[in-house]
Amino acid sequence: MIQTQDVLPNVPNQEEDISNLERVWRRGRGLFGWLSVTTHQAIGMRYIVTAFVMLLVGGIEALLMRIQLAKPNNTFLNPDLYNQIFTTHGTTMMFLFAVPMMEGMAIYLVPLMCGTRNVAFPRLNAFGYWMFLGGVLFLYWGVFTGAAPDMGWFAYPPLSGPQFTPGKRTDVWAQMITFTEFSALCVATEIVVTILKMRTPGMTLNRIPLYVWSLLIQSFMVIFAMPAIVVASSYLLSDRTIGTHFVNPAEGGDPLLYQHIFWFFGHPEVYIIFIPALGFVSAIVSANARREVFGYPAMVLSQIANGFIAFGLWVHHMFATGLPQIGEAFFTASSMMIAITSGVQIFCWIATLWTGRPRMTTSLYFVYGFIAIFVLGGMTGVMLASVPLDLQVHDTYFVIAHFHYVLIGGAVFPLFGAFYHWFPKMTGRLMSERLGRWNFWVLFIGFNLTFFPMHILGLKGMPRRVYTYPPEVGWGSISQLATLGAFIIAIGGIMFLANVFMSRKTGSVAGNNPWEADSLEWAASSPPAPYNFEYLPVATTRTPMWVPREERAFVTGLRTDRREVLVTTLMDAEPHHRYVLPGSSIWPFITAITVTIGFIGSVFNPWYIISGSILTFFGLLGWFWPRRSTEIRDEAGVRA
Amino acid sequence: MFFRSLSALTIGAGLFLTGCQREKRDIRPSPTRLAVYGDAAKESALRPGGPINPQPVVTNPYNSSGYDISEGQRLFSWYNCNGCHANGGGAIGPPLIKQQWIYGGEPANIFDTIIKGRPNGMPAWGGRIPEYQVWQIVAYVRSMNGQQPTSATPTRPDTIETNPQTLRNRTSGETK
Amino acid sequence: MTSYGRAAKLLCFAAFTDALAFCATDAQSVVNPVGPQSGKIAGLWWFFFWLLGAIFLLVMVAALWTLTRPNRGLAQEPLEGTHQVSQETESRATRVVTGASIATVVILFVLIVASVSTGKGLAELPYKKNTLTIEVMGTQWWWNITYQNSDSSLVFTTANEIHIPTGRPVQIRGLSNDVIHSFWVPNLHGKADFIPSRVNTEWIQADKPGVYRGQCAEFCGLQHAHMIIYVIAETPENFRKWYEHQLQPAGQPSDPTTQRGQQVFMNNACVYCHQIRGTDAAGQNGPDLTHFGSRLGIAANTVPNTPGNLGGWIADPQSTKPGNHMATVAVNSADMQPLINYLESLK
Amino acid sequence: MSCFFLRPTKVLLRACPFLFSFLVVPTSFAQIQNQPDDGQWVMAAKNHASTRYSTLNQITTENVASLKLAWTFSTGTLKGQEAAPLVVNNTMYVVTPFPNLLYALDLTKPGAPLKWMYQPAIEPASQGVACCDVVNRGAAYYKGRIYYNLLDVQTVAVDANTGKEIWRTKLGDINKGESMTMAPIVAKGVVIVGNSGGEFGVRGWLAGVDAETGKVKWRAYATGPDKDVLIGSNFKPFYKMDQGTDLGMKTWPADTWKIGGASAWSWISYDPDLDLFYYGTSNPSPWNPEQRLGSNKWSSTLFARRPETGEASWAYQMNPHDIHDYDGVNENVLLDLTINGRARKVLAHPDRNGHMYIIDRATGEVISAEKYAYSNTSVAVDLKTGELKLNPTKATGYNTVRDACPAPPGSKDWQPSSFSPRTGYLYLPHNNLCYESQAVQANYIAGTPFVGMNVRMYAGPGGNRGIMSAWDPATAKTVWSTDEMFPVWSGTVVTAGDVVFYGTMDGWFKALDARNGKPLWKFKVGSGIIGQPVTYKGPDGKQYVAVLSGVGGWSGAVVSGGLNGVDGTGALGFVNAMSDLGKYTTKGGMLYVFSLP
Repeated sequence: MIQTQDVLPNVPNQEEDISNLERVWRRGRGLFGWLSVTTHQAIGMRYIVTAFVMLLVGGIEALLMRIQLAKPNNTFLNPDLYNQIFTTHGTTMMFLFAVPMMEGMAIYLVPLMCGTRNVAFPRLNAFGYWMFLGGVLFLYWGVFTGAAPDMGWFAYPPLSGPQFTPGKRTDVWAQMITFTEFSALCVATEIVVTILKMRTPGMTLNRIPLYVWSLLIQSFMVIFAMPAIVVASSYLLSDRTIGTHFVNPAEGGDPLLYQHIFWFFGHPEVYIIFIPALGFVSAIVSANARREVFGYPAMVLSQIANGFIAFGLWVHHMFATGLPQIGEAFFTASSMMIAITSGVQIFCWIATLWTGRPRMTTSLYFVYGFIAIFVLGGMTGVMLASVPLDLQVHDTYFVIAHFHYVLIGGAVFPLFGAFYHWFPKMTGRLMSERLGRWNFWVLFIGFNLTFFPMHILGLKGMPRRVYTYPPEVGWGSISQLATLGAFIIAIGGIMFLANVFMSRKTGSVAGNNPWEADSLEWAASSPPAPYNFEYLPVATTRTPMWVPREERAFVTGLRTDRREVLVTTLMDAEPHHRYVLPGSSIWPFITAITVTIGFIGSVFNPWYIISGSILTFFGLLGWFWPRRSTEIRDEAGVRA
Repeated sequence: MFFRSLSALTIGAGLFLTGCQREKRDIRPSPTRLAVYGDAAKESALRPGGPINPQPVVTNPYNSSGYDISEGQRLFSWYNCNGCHANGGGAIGPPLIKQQWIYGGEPANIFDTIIKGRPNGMPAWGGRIPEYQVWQIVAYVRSMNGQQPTSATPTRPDTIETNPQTLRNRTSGETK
Repeated sequence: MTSYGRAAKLLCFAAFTDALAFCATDAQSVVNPVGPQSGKIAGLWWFFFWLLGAIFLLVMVAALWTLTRPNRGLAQEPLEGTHQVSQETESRATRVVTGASIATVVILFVLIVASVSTGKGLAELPYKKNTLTIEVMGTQWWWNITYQNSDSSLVFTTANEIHIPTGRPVQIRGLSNDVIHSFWVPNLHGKADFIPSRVNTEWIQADKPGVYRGQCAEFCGLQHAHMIIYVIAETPENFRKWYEHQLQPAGQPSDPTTQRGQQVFMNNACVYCHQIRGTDAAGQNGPDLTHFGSRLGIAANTVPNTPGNLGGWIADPQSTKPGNHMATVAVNSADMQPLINYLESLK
Repeated sequence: MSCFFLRPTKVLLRACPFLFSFLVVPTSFAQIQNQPDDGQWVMAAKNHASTRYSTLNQITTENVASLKLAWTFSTGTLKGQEAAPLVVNNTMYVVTPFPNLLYALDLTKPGAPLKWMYQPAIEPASQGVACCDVVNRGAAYYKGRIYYNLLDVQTVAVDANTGKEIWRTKLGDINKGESMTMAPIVAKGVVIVGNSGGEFGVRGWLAGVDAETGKVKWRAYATGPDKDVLIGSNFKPFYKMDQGTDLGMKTWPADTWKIGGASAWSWISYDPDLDLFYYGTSNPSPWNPEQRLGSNKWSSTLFARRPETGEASWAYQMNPHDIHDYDGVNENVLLDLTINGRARKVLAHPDRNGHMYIIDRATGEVISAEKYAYSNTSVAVDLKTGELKLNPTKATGYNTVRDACPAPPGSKDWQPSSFSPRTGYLYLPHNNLCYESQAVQANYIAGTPFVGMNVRMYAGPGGNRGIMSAWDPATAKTVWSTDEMFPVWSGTVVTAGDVVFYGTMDGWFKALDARNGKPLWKFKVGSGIIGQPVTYKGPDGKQYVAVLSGVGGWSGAVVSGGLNGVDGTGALGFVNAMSDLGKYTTKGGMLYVFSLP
């Protein structure tokens, strides 16, 4: 018997339970087993690894662009290649790195933090990953065959339309969107259900960790925002492949309609990316300040408000299209409003650090970096919300600087912090703190060196998406500085990778809770067992891990000879019924392949929609082939 | 797991590297294109003395790239081809969407038609339009008849609906 | 120089060693306004800059303050064991956070008012008298410019270069011929997207003579980077002279070389796309060349208008501006010089 | 809008007595009824007043039902047959579309055998610059010669007896997009001809060619400085908007007038008393209005000029800055009406824009301009200023405009109307088409189309594409009308027997009662009719009716050009409205002559 949980309740048949769990949750062997996995740690890790690879690829693309822009009239890249690279960079970072990475972390951490064994729909989870992978492979198939999108990551028609982007470049992009949004919707659904229905007993709504709250909000945002982009990309795709006229003004379509729909998704997308990152920050801050985050209700409420306001300010991406003044004033106000909710959270974190006992771990370094960068990005964001200022700096390097400040500052720095924070949980070994601090400083300096000068470039009139510029405009030396910074970031990235690979082998063994953090994932072993917990820990406070060991409570009585979990009530997380989660299955993978065939084929011939659907029908037939009853209405015992 | 997914990715990426003509963009035309079109662009099916074996075939160097077909489409209106041939349906000039070609429908024939003109109103564009552009127009003209890969063919321009392929299902003008 | 300009200098000296590059060229700069529109925006910009900059510094100080020993836990309570903070500390923090939040709301309100009132200020120009209307059509990848007038005989077309009289409001009537472009001359005003099938207008005015550079700011394809426009602000007197000259058709070539050049132009595909008023060439696909010799640049100001550049451009347009729509026309070497001479003679 | 009062009591018809000594000069309404004309057909419009009214009355509303085919003649060409056959001295002259053959048929012999054929030297490439099929609208007879125009911008004079070419004058250049399709008239010994090519960016002109020698006596351009337009001190336009110097140049953006269209490709009427001839100019080039700001004078303008010098007397621009391709070329029927108790010499001009202009032909004053067909592109004509009030929601441009009516061919295109002094009605063959359009940048390449507009036409309200109607200029109202499936693209002729003849594009030659529009007779011919029917008295004293069958023209190009109906923008958007024509008719080129048994 191997005990993995730090504390175990004193129940009979412990050994049997654990060996049952080991058997029931064991993964199949070989490639088949690998493809059939449905446990959240495995799927989450696949997301994280794939998305990280995408980060590296996107980073390499960024470096290529920076080399091209390092000096005036450079010919390192031709315009065609440059356009493909910047579009792929944006697309990769937004759709294939940022969102999936946040999803991956959520899939990995949410069940642990909620004290359950898996996400609500494990097969859907696997299916979502395979769809995401399909999108990755499809886009990069395009990249390697010269069919990479080249019309910018928001693909405005008519430039992205059939007349001005020949070939399949836009189609590849649009269908990649479908893939990734499909996957995002799968994840959002299961995260929402997991959070709302599978929290461990006692974890009432006001005891949910802030990170989990952020995921709940983010997932709802995904559910509301992603359909918009699926609509937009489908408009584009059908305009291109079957000659519809959704965005053709001459036939009653409207290119501005596309922009509205796109940004109705596109703006919330930014929050979809950084709201989970705010969750990381909360988790890191509370663990390292050694107190719970100050102003829990304020934090939760401002995150929820963030989620709502995010849907009301998309038009500030379109101020230059010529809108009526009253509309502009409205969107100026709504755009600035987001600064209030974000400000409250910043203040709360500072207050937490102020009133806590900060322990300067690398992850906390990244949080401080986050605060510096993100606040600056927020300031420029307020500037962009102002119509007159936006008219000047919109679509310039100022905007590039701004959104890299909010996205790298707001999402990537917390993410690196999260890596340092949860790496021991995921691998069982601590990362090197020493290398970590170097890593932080290199990234921080590199980042600011790269992106701060871009503010100046923007003010000096440099539009974004130009593949080169003449010497007389005087952008050369600043651009060179930015390029230098980009390489420093690359060094920082390499340091991180080195740290990961070294620490996996030689890092000091972490133990279950190396940071003495407060949330439930630290109750599980590092790395967690496939079933997470032998006995689900019960949350008696908002910081269950700071409850003295002897006072902790556990759920016992769940059957261990099948993948049984406890479903609890929405508000108070009272035990409601048992539920048997499906086990490993190859069908999500097969169905993902059939859907992929339909999606990819339809780019070349609309009939593939039909044949893909038929194939998918068989895939789903296998998936939903009746099993034995999955639900047993029976109160599970809660034992103190 | 980590390495396996990584290696799966690598193997996958290798599989993708299948070439794709359609996306080729030869932005700079090659400086010279020598070809003898007179022989290949025969306009009669009668070959006194029997057919020549093997038949010399002139292929369009700008045949299957979406970019070139799209350039052809642009030039088709830039050089006012659409003034007489509309968007393929014809007006002053004969339609270009058809089965029967007056002067032959092979790429070399269409090339000849554009360069030399035809007696009943087709202007001779030779000497002014550069050869590579003529080939691009040829590619576009043939694409109207579905003689180019459809995946490389733009489905419609962003103007009012003028594309025959998408118009085909419309009412034939009887009532509207 | 305005105080904003001085501030710009200050900023760049403080932030960068390479101050020269930043401050030497300001022909395409947001913070070097030369007209009322850009002036108002620059004013707003510096207001935002100083206010938000101060707030940023404040937040940073507050964040770093947490790292100093005396402020750990405010009241120096033991945390490690309980992870609990005293009620007193908590309520002090609550007061501070609430105060900061209220301050945020107030500041944002001020910013919104400043922004909206500047926006209203920008809308004042059309109500002035004696305006000039210029239709600018964005085209992949150059600007077609038509000076409009109720008297159509004063209407003419040129390309890639707008001359405007100082002190006079100018309406830019923006159209697009293909994809979305965005007209942006930062020294004069912000952007206006030119969207196919729509007309978007922008009002500019220059108060200081000079050459102001602008370029397309909405990604529009391969040569988005080389879609440059110059706005040349002149005194009303010079502007009138220029205008009257532009109305004239191109002069007839006088010497044999330029005559030969004109012939070369007429004999090649040039006439299919370019117009030279006064000759039979009236193509509309490419820029009007009637007074080409007097313009600053070639290929939408990608390169300066010199005979050498012109030769290179005609001989191989795809090397100067890869992907552009100008045909590569085989002009033999003997004809090239006359052609260049002819085009440069079109003053 | 009825600020005037029309009474039909005194309707006068003017012919040209001194040219044809054999013509009786009708001086009053009563006399016309009593004094029959000579039963010949010497010019396309029958007479200089362009009434297309024949006093022959053998064929009446009672007996027309028994009309039978007398004989036929194949023209040997298969393009649109728009011409009117001429009948002079017992010989019939038939002009064909390209290659513009001229046949002389001997009417004295049974079956009217071919007397001679004249085959002109013509450049086949000219077919490439004929915007709307390679048609020809007929010839004119004058002093023993037949005058007509060749597609490649030549005017020829052919001996009427022998078919020998007397002179042939080249008037323009196909490489500039010019062509000629109109029927000339001869006035005071001057053959007046004009060019076509408003869709090719030509510079429109009208020329006076000496009938004797073929020398060009004058040439009046429609655009450019006053000296080119032959505007001198005697030029007195009625309205302020048409007054000023060098308007043909100043109302255009710099130098665009040189390629501004305004050709004179259709009808000319002549009033010998006033010694003025009247004609309209075509649309400005290109169609895309954004490329030619200003009122674009003198496009879509009605001109009155002197035949001997070409000097303009007045002009009235019906469609300033035309945005719908509303050419002003339609026929001008010269009438003498009594209006508000005042006898006035007027011309009736059913314009493409849907307004029936009644204009004082001495001064150019618009007396009335009511709509004779459905039109939503304009509101009304302001009689004080002469301006056409447009409907801004239907203004074309780079935006897409839908359901603008009438379509570019107008409420009525070139197809000429006729006027019967017996009924006092004008018989209008016309169109019922609406369209959608979007301007695109037009590129000028000399000798190629210069249009810049994507157009698709379709049937107007009611779903029928054509209408045949009778218009009463006295009440400014439609008296009766008949719907036709296709545009009525043929001319009409009305006789003293009160029968109106016209043909339809699906191949029916029809006779209606001139008083009430009741169908009386119809005959199915081989191909759709777009020609001008004529009636004449044969050597045997019988009244004959002749018409050319052979579909084509702009409207029929879908059949005559073998166009592909799936592309609605074909034939400048006409194909969209006509793609089913091929189900009803095929190409043809046949003359049909009818008589009572």
